[in-house]
Amino acid sequence: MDNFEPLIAVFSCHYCSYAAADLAGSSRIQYPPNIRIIKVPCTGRVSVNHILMALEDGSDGVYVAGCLKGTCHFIRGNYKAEKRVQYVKDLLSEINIEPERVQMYFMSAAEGTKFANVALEMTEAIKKIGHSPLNKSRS
Amino acid sequence: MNTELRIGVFICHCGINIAGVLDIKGLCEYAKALPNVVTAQANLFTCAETGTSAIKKAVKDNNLNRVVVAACTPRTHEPLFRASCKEAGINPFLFEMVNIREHCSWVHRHNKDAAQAKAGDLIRMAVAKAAFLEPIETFKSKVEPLTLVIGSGIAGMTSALALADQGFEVILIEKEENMGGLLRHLHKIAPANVAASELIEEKIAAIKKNKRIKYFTSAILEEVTGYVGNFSVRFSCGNDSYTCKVGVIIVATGGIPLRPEGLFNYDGKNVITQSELEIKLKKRDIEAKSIVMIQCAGARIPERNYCSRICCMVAIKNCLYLKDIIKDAKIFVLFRDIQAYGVENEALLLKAREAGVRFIRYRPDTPPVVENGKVKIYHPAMGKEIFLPADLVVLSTPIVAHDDAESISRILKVPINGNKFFLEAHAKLSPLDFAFNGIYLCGNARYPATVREATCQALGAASRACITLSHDTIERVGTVASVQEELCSTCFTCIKVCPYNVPYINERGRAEIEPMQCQGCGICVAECPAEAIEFKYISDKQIMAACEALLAS
Amino acid sequence: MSKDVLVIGGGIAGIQACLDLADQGITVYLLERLPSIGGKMAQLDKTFPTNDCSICIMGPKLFEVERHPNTHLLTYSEVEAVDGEAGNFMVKIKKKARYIDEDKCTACGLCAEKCPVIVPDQFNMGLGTRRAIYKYFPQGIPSVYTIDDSVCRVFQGKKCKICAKICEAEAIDYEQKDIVFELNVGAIIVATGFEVFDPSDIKSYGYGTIADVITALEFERLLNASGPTRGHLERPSSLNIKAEIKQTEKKIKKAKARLKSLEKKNQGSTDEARKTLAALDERLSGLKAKEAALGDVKDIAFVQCVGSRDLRYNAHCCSYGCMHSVKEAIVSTEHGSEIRSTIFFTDMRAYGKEFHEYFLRGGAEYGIQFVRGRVAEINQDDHGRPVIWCEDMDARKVKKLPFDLIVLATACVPSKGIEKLANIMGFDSDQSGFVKTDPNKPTTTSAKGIFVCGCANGPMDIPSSVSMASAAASMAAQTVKGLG
Amino acid sequence: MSIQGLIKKTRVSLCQDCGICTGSCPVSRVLPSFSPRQMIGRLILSADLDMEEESLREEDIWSCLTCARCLERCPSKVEYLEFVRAVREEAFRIGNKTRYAHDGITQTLVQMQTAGMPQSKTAWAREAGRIQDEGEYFLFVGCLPYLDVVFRELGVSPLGSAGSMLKILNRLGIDPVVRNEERCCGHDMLWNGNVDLFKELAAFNIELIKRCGCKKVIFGCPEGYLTFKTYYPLYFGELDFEIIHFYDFISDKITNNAFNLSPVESTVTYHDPCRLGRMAGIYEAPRKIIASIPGMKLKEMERNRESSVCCGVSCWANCSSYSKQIQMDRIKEAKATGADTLITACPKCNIHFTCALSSSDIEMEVKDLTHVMASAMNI
Repeated sequence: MDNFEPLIAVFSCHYCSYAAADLAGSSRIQYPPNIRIIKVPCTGRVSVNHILMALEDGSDGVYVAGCLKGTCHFIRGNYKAEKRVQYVKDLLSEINIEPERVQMYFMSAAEGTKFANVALEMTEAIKKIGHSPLNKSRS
Repeated sequence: MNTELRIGVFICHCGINIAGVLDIKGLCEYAKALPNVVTAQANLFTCAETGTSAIKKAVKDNNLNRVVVAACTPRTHEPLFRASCKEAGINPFLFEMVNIREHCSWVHRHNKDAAQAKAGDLIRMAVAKAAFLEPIETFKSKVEPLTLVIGSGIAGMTSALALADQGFEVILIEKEENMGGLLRHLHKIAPANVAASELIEEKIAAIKKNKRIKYFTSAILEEVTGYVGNFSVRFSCGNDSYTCKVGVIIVATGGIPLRPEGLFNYDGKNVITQSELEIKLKKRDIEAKSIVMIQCAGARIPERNYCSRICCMVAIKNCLYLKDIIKDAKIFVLFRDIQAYGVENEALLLKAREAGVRFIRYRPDTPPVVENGKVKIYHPAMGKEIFLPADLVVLSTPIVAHDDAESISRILKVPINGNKFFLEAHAKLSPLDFAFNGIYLCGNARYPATVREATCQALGAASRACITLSHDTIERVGTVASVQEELCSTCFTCIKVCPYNVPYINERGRAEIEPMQCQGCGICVAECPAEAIEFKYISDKQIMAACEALLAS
Repeated sequence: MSKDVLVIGGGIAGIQACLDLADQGITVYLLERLPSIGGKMAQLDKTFPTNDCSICIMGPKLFEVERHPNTHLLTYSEVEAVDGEAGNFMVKIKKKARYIDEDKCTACGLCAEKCPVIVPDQFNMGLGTRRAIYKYFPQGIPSVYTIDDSVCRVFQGKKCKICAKICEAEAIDYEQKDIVFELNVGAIIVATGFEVFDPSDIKSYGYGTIADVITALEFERLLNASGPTRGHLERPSSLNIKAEIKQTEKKIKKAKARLKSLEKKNQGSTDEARKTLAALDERLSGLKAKEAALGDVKDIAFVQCVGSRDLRYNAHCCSYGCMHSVKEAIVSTEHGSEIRSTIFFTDMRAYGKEFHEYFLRGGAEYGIQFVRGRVAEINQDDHGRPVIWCEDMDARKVKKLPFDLIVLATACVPSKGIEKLANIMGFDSDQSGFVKTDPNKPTTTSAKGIFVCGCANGPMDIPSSVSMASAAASMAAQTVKGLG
Repeated sequence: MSIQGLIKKTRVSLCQDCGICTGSCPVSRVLPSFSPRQMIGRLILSADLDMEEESLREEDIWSCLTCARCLERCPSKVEYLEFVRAVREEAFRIGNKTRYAHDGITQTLVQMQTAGMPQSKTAWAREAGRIQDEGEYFLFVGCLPYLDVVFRELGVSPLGSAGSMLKILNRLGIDPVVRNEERCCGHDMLWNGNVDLFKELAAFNIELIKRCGCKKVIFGCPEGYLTFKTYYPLYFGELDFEIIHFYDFISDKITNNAFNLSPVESTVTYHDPCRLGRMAGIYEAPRKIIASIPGMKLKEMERNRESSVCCGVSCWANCSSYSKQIQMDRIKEAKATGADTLITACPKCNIHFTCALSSSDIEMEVKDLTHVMASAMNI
């Protein structure tokens, strides 16, 4: 299914990864149009259930993008997020959904290029994995 | 909220930045069809005066109660549009912004169809989220125009005087019998070349006659509760106990030079510390003809692995004073790295070399050995061990934290680092603040500092404090977490996860979050197993709504 | 009399002083010579000892300055004259024309995309390029573009005006003039920062003649994700080759076209054209081979005390050089797993909070080599690689070591404008040319009501600058409150 | 003066112990045990511990080439050369002498010159051109006549250069004074620590030049020039005649091919002698002369001007395998420029490089600049 265009939800923190996305924009760095950003003050705000719901509601992949380790504006929100993402991955493998559909990334506000690369990387990865079995509307 | 939802969507061309890639008209049509959307219109530049007035007009005409703007990044423009909403008479937090420029038109230029679809999705998600937006009020809290300064060394006294000079009342507490701190024992201060005692007496006198400053010596801090603008402090002074309400607290508890027990045959007579040397210099009772100073005595070693910043300059300063007193004195300084940073320090180092002070480098693996009357040291140029004559050996020992640093950090709920120096909010940009609002830091309590640096930090801390003090009340936008007590199961999760130690168990045995202290990160909200913590700013409902809208239904 | 304060210099020190005062309810004017505030810190990639991304932690402060109700930004402006005394200064200020209506410009950047004039980018230390109409740096505040009239075609009397045609916000205004106006303030804070010493003065280090010998600040830009190489660590020499390749390819295109047209018209011999083409092709393949041969940057050297602690240039120590290099060495490991760094130093000045620990980590965790010995000279080997000669004082022998890239930790020298300011305002300077202060009142200059903070007062790291900025704010506040 | 006194006087006490001197030192690169920095460290320490005697036995004070390369770069502006010179003076007093090269021939010759006997070293001059006994210009020939004999087998001809110099001066209408009584300038003695002998020679020369009523003294040899310019005044105060170096003198006059030089098709490189370059600051005059010769292309060596390196031996002392290594490295560097000729501006550099080449198979010609100039003038 080459024409499969995955839908990917991104939980992005206000201080770093959202700013990185902005920089990617102002630098006109092109990346796949498959991601949909949901802005949060800090990735520490993103609960396990948010990630699960994003999948349940039809996205083929979800990733949480926080500040670089040690530089979280709220000191350790991104570490919390990392833990929860791992937790979700474990849950998914329990119910036999590819844990690779969920990822955690760290980037600084100055890394527009990295934001674009991550979007690309994730899109490619999900394309390989294929449709989410939860995605009712399509497939 | 049971009032009917009336959402207005405003889509920005941003010249051709957005319109060049996206079909704005199409987006408007699409938005109009979305649930609860009453009107959707396009603007050439929504951020321009024409744009914002268009929003206000639309709010009035359609009596909207939600506004969604699809344009550039909220990081730059949200404040502007929130303000417009406010002017239009709706709560600024009933506003949602969609970034279809940085996150869409600019990054998908070559894939217009997909970009168009994405923009539609983003707007749909925003509209869905908007339905669950809640008004957020800013609330005020009174500020006690009073400051508690802990410690009366050069830093503490400078802060206290600076605040008093700006018209604020200060309570200064000192645990010792006398004010003055470390400087009481020092000889002279370089490069100012003034007697430490003068400097101190001057300040003490100023404090004593200043009506705005109340000072307490032999005073021990016992308890601090509350938050910025409104701390309750209890301290004891001898047998009497005092309580007071203060708006801010400045930590200037200082540090103390390490006593080098068991190092380099330290005996306090022929082998002494720099501070002991300064006492001798004060009394001018030195006959020694050949003096050896040993740097990093007890510093930059595994058990105390930091550089104490000031010892090199203290040694160099004292070398010069020694040379003044004993013209033909032979002085050797055994060092690892000379920390003569900046302009003045490097100049002093040069001066010492001109004065004939000799600097010999040693490596930590071949440290000097003090024997009676001489010091054995491996001389790299000689390529062998040599003996330096030493009637007097002076050890440059590091400044270490006071024993009570830990207890003070517990009382104030502010952190200390591995070496028990207080830990600022941010190493680079908030060197004098604690993460905990309303408490500030300066002097040796933060890290070893010269008199000049300590004074500088003290003035800085005063300035930080003034920010709070110069307002009768502090405003706080309610983008904070709050506990719904009836749901709280007192599991302590929030208390454990909060990076700022804000939540506490109140008298009703339930968790409580002081809004004035909450930083609004939402970590506790996400962790609370009972979902007892409310976060109106970005509520679960909003996030779920956005997720549900990921796919067109 | 005035209760307002003027802060001169929009670097981190000036910004901090400005925000402290504004938050205390005092009206502040923040003046910056360049088109955008941010100063040197904005040019840094990361900061020691936390490795925080510099612009990430600074960005929010830039926004804050712009948004704060009590601050007035005067960018692209300079102080012409100052009269009066503490509590009542009259300051004459020249605001240079941007030829852009700041209120209309949306910083969309279309103008810069279409602008035909390409010049070296000052913010990227000349390593990248910008257009004649430009934004000083992506996160710059105010977020508006500026026309550099020293290069813009319109101001060279040539036809162009492309930017005016492209700009839908109609923000371009070639007729805009410099504005000179007066400001009444009660106190002034000087936060004009510092300049980086020009190492080409030191012939034996080959800066300017050996491409791959660069300054620490240039290296920051090479490391930076939004820098000229998008954070890909490249040698200037290979950048030069790449540029040459581009040019040659263009020439080849032209040559081919010419050949075609000659063949079409079949007038005169085409041999000449063929020859040139052949020559160009050869040149191209040569360049490509050269580029391939270079490979990735692996060995980096950091040379300390370049122009510092040196009575021939600057007697003083730059205070941050050692940590700066340790940081750059640590950060560069993120740009390539095989990158090895060597730092040549005399005294390792890791005297700040957590600095010594950071220095130790640099050695233990990131494998930085520390060689005690001041670099004597830098030559080139047969392959054009820069070579360092220096006495390794611990090994007690002279070493000759080749590297891919050599970074000079250049001295911190007073900013160019400071002498003029000193004359205008009447404050004294110290032996090194920095603003002199009262040893017992660290921010107080010899001119009453005028205070100083940050590197304008002498070399210092960021936390010291920030602390001092707050201190200066405190003194200025006392002055305008008339209680001081 | 006591070492302790010297340490203060020559700023040695300001040494930052940074090693930039050793890193720059041509000797340290071939003889790892030699380090100016460490030598200074030892001398200071022994002085501090009242072991001056011991420090004067220090071997390394003679290993230094006094080439001033470190001096250029010292961040503390330590007057290293002056220090070494003075220390050698003290060492010489207590009988710590250097190892003379060519079993001390030149030193002995110099010694002999102090005896009153007349010399006959002007014959060459009378052949080569016009000279006189008194006049405005004094042409200081220096040791060229002896060197011509001592190094004959090397095929160098110092006197040839002297002759060319005279001819060129004549061409400019100058008939200089050249005298039999002229003595060695004393340079080598000065740097060998034998200051008494140096003074004797200097006094004699000053007296002689006065006697001839000369107002200007021209030197072809950098050492003589430097010694007169810097060190005579140090011991005898201001001289009442002007000190001029030949190349400075003519480089002003070569504009628009005044000497109508005929083309010499060759690629050359130029070696800055320590005494002429770093110590006397004459870098451009020789280059200007080379540039003026049609067809001659100058290719600079990587280490030129301030960074130039010594020819490996100074004042006929301590010639060793290390000297040879320094010379070969320099010759290789010259070769690397693609030049076929290495031009020097000092008779000693000329001799040392020629000597080094004689035992190597590198194709490279060493020429004296005056000689090159003369042949371009077809004289």
